[in-house]
Amino acid sequence: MFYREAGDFNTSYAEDQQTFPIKFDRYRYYVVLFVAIVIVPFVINDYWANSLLLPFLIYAIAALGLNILVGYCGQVSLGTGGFMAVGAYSCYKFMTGVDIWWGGELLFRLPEFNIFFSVIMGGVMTALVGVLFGLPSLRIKGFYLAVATLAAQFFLVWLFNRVAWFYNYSASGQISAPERDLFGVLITGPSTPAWATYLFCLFFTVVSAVIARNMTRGAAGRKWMAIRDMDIAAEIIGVNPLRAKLTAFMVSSFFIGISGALFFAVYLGAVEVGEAFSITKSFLVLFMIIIGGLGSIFGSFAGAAFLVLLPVALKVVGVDWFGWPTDIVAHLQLVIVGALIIVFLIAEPHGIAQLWRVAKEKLRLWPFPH
Amino acid sequence: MLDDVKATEAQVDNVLEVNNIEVIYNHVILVLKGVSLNVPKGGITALLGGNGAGKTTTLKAISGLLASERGEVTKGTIKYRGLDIAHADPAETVKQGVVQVMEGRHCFEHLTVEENLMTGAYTRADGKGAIAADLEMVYDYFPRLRERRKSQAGYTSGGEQQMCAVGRALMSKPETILLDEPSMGLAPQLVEQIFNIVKEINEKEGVTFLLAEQNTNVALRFAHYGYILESGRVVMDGPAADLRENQDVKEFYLGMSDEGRKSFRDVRSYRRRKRWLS
Amino acid sequence: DLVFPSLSYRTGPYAAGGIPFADGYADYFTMLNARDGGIGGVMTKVIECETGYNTEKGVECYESTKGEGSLVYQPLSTGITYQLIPKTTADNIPMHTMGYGRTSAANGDVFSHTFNYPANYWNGASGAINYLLGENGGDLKGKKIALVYHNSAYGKEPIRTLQELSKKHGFEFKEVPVDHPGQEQKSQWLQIRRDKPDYVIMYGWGVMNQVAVQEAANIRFPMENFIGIWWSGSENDVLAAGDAANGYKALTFHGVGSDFPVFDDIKTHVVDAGNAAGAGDQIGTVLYNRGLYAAMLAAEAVKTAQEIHGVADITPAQMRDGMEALSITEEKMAALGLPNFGPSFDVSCANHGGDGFVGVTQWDASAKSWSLISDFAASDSDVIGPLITEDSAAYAAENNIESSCN
Amino acid sequence: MNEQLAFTIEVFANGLMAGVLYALVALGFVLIYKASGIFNYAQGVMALFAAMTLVGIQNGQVPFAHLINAIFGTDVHHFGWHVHSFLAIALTVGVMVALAWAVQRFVFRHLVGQEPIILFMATIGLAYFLEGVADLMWGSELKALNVCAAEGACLPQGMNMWLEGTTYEALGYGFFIDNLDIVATIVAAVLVAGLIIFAQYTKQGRAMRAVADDHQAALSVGVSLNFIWILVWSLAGFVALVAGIMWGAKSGVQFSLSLIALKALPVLMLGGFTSIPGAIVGGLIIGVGEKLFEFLIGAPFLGGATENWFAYMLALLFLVFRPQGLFGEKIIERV
Amino acid sequence: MKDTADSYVTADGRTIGPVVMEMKNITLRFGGVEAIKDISFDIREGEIRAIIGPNGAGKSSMLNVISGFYVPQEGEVWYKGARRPAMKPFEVARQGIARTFQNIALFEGMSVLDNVMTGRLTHMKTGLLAQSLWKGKAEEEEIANREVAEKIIDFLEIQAIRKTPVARLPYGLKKRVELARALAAEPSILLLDEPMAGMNVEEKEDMSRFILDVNDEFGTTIALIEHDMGVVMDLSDRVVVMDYGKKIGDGTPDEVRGNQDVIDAYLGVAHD
Ligand SMILES: Nc1ncnc2c1ncn2[C@@H]1O[C@H](COP(=O)(O)OP(=O)(O)OP(=O)(O)O)[C@@H](O)[C@H]1O
Ligand SMILES: Nc1ncnc2c1ncn2[C@@H]1O[C@H](COP(=O)(O)OP(=O)(O)OP(=O)(O)O)[C@@H](O)[C@H]1O
Ligand SMILES: [Mg+2]
Ligand SMILES: [Mg+2]
Repeated sequence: MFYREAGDFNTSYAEDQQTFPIKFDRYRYYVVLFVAIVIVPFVINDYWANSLLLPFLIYAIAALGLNILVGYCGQVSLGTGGFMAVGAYSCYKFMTGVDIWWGGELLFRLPEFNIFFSVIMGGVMTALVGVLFGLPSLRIKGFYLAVATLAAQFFLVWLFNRVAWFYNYSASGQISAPERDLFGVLITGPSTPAWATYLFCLFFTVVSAVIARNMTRGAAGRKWMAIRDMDIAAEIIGVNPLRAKLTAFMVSSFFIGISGALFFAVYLGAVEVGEAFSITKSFLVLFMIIIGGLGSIFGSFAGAAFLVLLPVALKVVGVDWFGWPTDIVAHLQLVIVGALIIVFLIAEPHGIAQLWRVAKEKLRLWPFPH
Repeated sequence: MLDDVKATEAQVDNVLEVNNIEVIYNHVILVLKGVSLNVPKGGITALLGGNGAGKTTTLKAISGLLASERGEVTKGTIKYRGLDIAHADPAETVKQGVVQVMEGRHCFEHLTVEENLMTGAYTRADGKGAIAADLEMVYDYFPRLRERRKSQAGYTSGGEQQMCAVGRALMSKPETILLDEPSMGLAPQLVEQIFNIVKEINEKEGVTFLLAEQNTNVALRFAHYGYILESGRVVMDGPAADLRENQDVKEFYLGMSDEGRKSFRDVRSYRRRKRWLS
Repeated sequence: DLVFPSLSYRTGPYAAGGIPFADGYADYFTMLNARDGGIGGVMTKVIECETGYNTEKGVECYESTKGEGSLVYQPLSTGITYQLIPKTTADNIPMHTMGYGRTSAANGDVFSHTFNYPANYWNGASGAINYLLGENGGDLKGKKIALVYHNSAYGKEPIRTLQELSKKHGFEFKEVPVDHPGQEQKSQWLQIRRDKPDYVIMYGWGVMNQVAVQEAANIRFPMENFIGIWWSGSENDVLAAGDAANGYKALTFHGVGSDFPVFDDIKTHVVDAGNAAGAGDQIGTVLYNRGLYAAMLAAEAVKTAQEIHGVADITPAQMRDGMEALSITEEKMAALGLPNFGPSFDVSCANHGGDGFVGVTQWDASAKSWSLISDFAASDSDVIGPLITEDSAAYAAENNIESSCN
Repeated sequence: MNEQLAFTIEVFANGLMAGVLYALVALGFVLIYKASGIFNYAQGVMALFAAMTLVGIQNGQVPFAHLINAIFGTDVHHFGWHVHSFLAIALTVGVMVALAWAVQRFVFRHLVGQEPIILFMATIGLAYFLEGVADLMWGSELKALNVCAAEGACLPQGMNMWLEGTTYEALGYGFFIDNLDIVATIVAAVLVAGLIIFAQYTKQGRAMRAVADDHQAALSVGVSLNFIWILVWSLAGFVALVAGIMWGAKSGVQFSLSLIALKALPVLMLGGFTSIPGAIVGGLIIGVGEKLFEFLIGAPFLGGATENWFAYMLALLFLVFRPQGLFGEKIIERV
Repeated sequence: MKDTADSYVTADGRTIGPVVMEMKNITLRFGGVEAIKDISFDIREGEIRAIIGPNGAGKSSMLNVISGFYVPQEGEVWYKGARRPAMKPFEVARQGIARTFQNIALFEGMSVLDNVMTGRLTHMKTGLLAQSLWKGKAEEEEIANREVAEKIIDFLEIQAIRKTPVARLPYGLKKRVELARALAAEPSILLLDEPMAGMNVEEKEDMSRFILDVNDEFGTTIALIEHDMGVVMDLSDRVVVMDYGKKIGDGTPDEVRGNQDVIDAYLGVAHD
């Protein structure tokens, strides 16, 4: 018997509502958290941080955000790239000191924000923009909405590329994060210690996950899911569709903004909007949540891990082990990723998270087939 | 009496033989635990049982629609005219002549009522004339449909959709129809009518019926033979006439007790529960 | 070994451009190994890593290869360059962005580890104008010049320079941005058809080039007045348009065609030996030559470094010194079997950009070949100089970098 | 006649032409969506794949040559023959049909009855897969595409001199139209006419819509999803080939060809995912709209390159008033 | 029995209160179709009001009008003595009107418990921030409402399937869960659209029991549509009969049963 829930009972609703009602899960969760916080920082190096862990953590946040919108509230969005850009550029402006101009002369200039708050502001600004572009969702539904959100994607990218104010009039229109520290430890810039950036992102990821979990298990989450499953019925039993959808857009965009900010400031350090936040980002994050599992916190992580690690793994196997030409490996990569996505969907349309659940059910019944 | 005669003679050849099937959903949820049925050719067979007994599942297993619900027949065989259709492609099964009317009125929302009926004739090759004639027939059975022919099925009332679904099945001129709760949501006289239609088609054109029905009362009046399902097992079967006389059936499915039918107001005074199993 | 990572892209939207460059880069080193047993007796090793022109993949490639003692990085993507400028500096590994990347990196005083000799975007812009000045007897007053550019960091690079130059020479300057990917440029070219500029300069990359050339032909814009930057001047960009592209011009900072002695060596030691990178069908094309040129410059820098430090198996840091002391001369190039293949130039601590000499090539559709129609000429340093100082100063201030020379 | 006006008209006309080209791509989407409620993200890649295959066959390229050489150390590239365009097109259509079959057999047969988003995801997987295969098969370097009926009689390109001449005579201003666009328009017209007839007046057409509404119910009346889907994907494959040729002729065949899908999405939205005429009308509106906007407002006042987002904004605007697009099927809201 | 009386006593000795809701000359059109034609009737506090009629008569549409999903072209809805202004459905719900649907409208993606909890949403007020923290306000509220929900669940005897996703439930149970969701809102008026369709006698008996208990334990006013005459005649205090959108009868079960129009249009053979 690998996995049991028998013999642990919940005696109060509070216990019954906790995130991991089953002891076994709870312990597994604590172990993971312990390893992530206490052990990893000591063994981490540049390669692991910059090519695997940072992208994973940051995409996980974005996935969480998008999952709230798509997975919980059922509003398919392809604007993720654009929203991440908002996060990145607001973060940049706030860390370099927002300057407001009117009719040619400087009205005022905010002091440079500490990196931590710059990232938060990235989230806040994105939340606002998100609400704005969420408005049409009241009338537009399904794939129509999905395509409509592309308007946000393209417009925002164009905007940040066009208006020099956003990139502080730098010659090339790129933004690059100046060195900033938290409690004296460098967080952004070239010479940051791997463990610092890692812990910084980990913090945001864990907090985001907890918040997301809390919202989705309570009233807000139920409102969203009701809208997702049958918006008319939801309205008739007393859910205000506009508010529900807009809050979903807001919360989701907030997370996505945070991830965008981290993506720029901590992970890449310099981005060009058209390249870093192009529509491919939007799709990438969407893949993550679908492969991981719509409407599942764990799924967001699983999906992010899957799509960050898989290409690297394939590359290592193909190039470093078999020594094939890089182009063939790159092409095979496409083929394999594509095939895997399809295989996954056929095996379990509801993503890795669901596979996991079924696996657990089987384990619970083990050794009996059902 | 006629029913019994039909029933007994029908024993001779069974078009449909469900042999001890087991159905599992999502690889884990076991729903049918060995169900066996025989559907005699040209007979009306009723499938009775409470909620969750497995009626719908049984029918879907026969028509092959399980696959699209992530369910599968893991044991047993389903033979239609001798060949196994347990894992056949639904479209194939229809070509074989087996059509299912799904529970809960699955109409094509965006198609008009008439287009819905026409799709029923999709597999037919006997010419426009014949199809048009049957369309008229269906409209005569359900005048209400004629009135609403041009409106999108999605915007018709529950009962109208139910009629539409049944009519659509009739349009495909099958030799075996699997009816899942045809009377659901229909006005009383329409319920009678539907069953009369069933009877008529059955007698005139020798169409075989297997119907899952909650309205045991009516079902047993029209069926020749009946099976009673409880939580995935057949607990009782026999000629409809016998079942109608059976004490338990009377009490639990016909709501009769010795002193005749009792008012729904009185039921709360006491609680009766009886299960054959457990 | 002497390790040369090659961040190539043989997939994605810009594969058509990435493939030949990567081939040329690899083949040259293969040739060195086969012909004279590496450089200074030490074998060379090219580690190729696919970026797909994608910044994140680029970072992954950098991190995964920097441990292998990589001597110099050639990201071949402006986006990735911006990533690597601080990283390479921190890791003390030099980076060579030849004719792309951050122009102000020419100021070695600020960008200690980034080199963009022999020429950069702004040299390109000014080179084009200089060429036109030559065409028009030194006077562009009242002329109209339009810039069709890829609406991205890369495409926007020349704008400042051209604005300055238009002030200086009194020509009218017009910007025409094209959004990625540039499949559809009708409205841009209709504008050009309406405004009838005398000349069009293009900063394009990928599919944008082919479409632009085609559309230019469609509206019958005289091809000889249409000048592309060197990233818009390969066979790829003109072949699709067929004969219509005849006469189209492009800038360059290196020779074209395959009638240089070195190609015989490539043939014997690489192709015939069956060690050609990729399909081997790109040899002699513009971008192949560019890759080869980059490899040659890297190799020369290694030699210089070996001389300076007196060790054969040099470190990245020593490589940097080698690049900073690099000096390319006629004789050297002739000796390498690349006579007059590129301009001769010297790198110094303060100047990482070389002398910024640019030449002009023209496409002959019937012969399907590019030919150099001007020799490598200097570009307008008293316009570019200040711009570079300004931009690099801004960078230095933002990242509080103190001058690394003297 | 007034310059500015003349130009505006010219831009308008070219907008229409561009619109037709967008519509060509959008058609593929519509077909598949109409017949299965699947939003086929792979449509763009299918166009790329088709075009690559066409060129490959024309030039007698050896499929997977690069891979073969890499594995077996051989050095094969070309069969050395050259196939006539029409034959090559025919063969390519064959390939697309085979592809349709495979897609149905290995992907969608196993996903019957899943929610739209899952099916959408599957098509994304498909897109990746196809792109990889295409590159492996024919190599990712740029290829020139020229379809010729006979020597010299190829797809025309460049300004239509006749039109320019006559309009110059008549109006004192010679209008510019690209010959290729004229051809595209004719082709599109034929395609659309054919498809409309198919969808409206055949029982397959009705079955298609039934399937899109409710997979299970469609199965229960004996509509064979397999058949319908193979049919539709073949059609979509053919449309993709046409789009691939038209776009490829301009830009050469290369990865970016797959990005034309992005140009088709606003068209789709505006016309309605389920409407074939909608694709055309939507295409024209978007084409004209974005060109005029760029020409009159974008370039002069906003610094240009506004087309991409404006197309979407325009479509968005329409949707706010008609959530199902101009000709799309009304979204049924009922309890 | 006269409706004028402010309140009166029914046959089986229950007192029926004053009129809480009144439909005045409702007319509802869909393009050409006239689903409801100038219908007026009232619902009294604490009574069980049945609406019957042949298929397509306009019964469900009438419920939709009451719950604000359809807006009638003509006519007024009076609620608790005041004319109800034009309202969005969710505002109506917040006034204490809950309902079930003819084609089950459960939230398939959620567990039974969550579905029932959605019924409580109109009672839950904590803001997003509080919820994101969970501990404290949000949790207390959650638990408070959870207790109510659990009461309902016990009451309807669906404890066993508390955690099952509703998508897996058989038709009949879904109906029961839907009722639970409606009850969880602790409505003052409960609208039921064919609550017993697709049930066998035994289950109908259970369902009747629930309806009756709700009615006199919580004093909830109930309006139900049902095609099973047995049920209607036994449960309801007063019956409205519709046909082709018109009202053809209104009164106590016995009165209606006797009404010739009703027999012709609906009952067919007089039922027992
Ligand atoms: N898609 C599914 N996934 C998992 N379990 C299912 C699924 N469909 C049905 N079940 C389970 O199978 C059992 C039988 O369901 P089924 O619908 O066959 O019963 P039924 O006899 O038709 O009931 P009813 O008369 O209410 O329709 C039920 O317990 C239900 O929980
Ligand atoms: N949204 C709508 N658009 C168009 N017609 C509608 C709409 N809703 C209902 N109708 C029509 O109004 C009439 C009444 O529908 P309704 O659902 O109220 O009937 P009903 O009395 O509930 O019948 P049943 O007992 O079958 O449910 C039907 O003819 C139906 O087609
Ligand atoms: Mg059933
Ligand atoms: Mg109804």
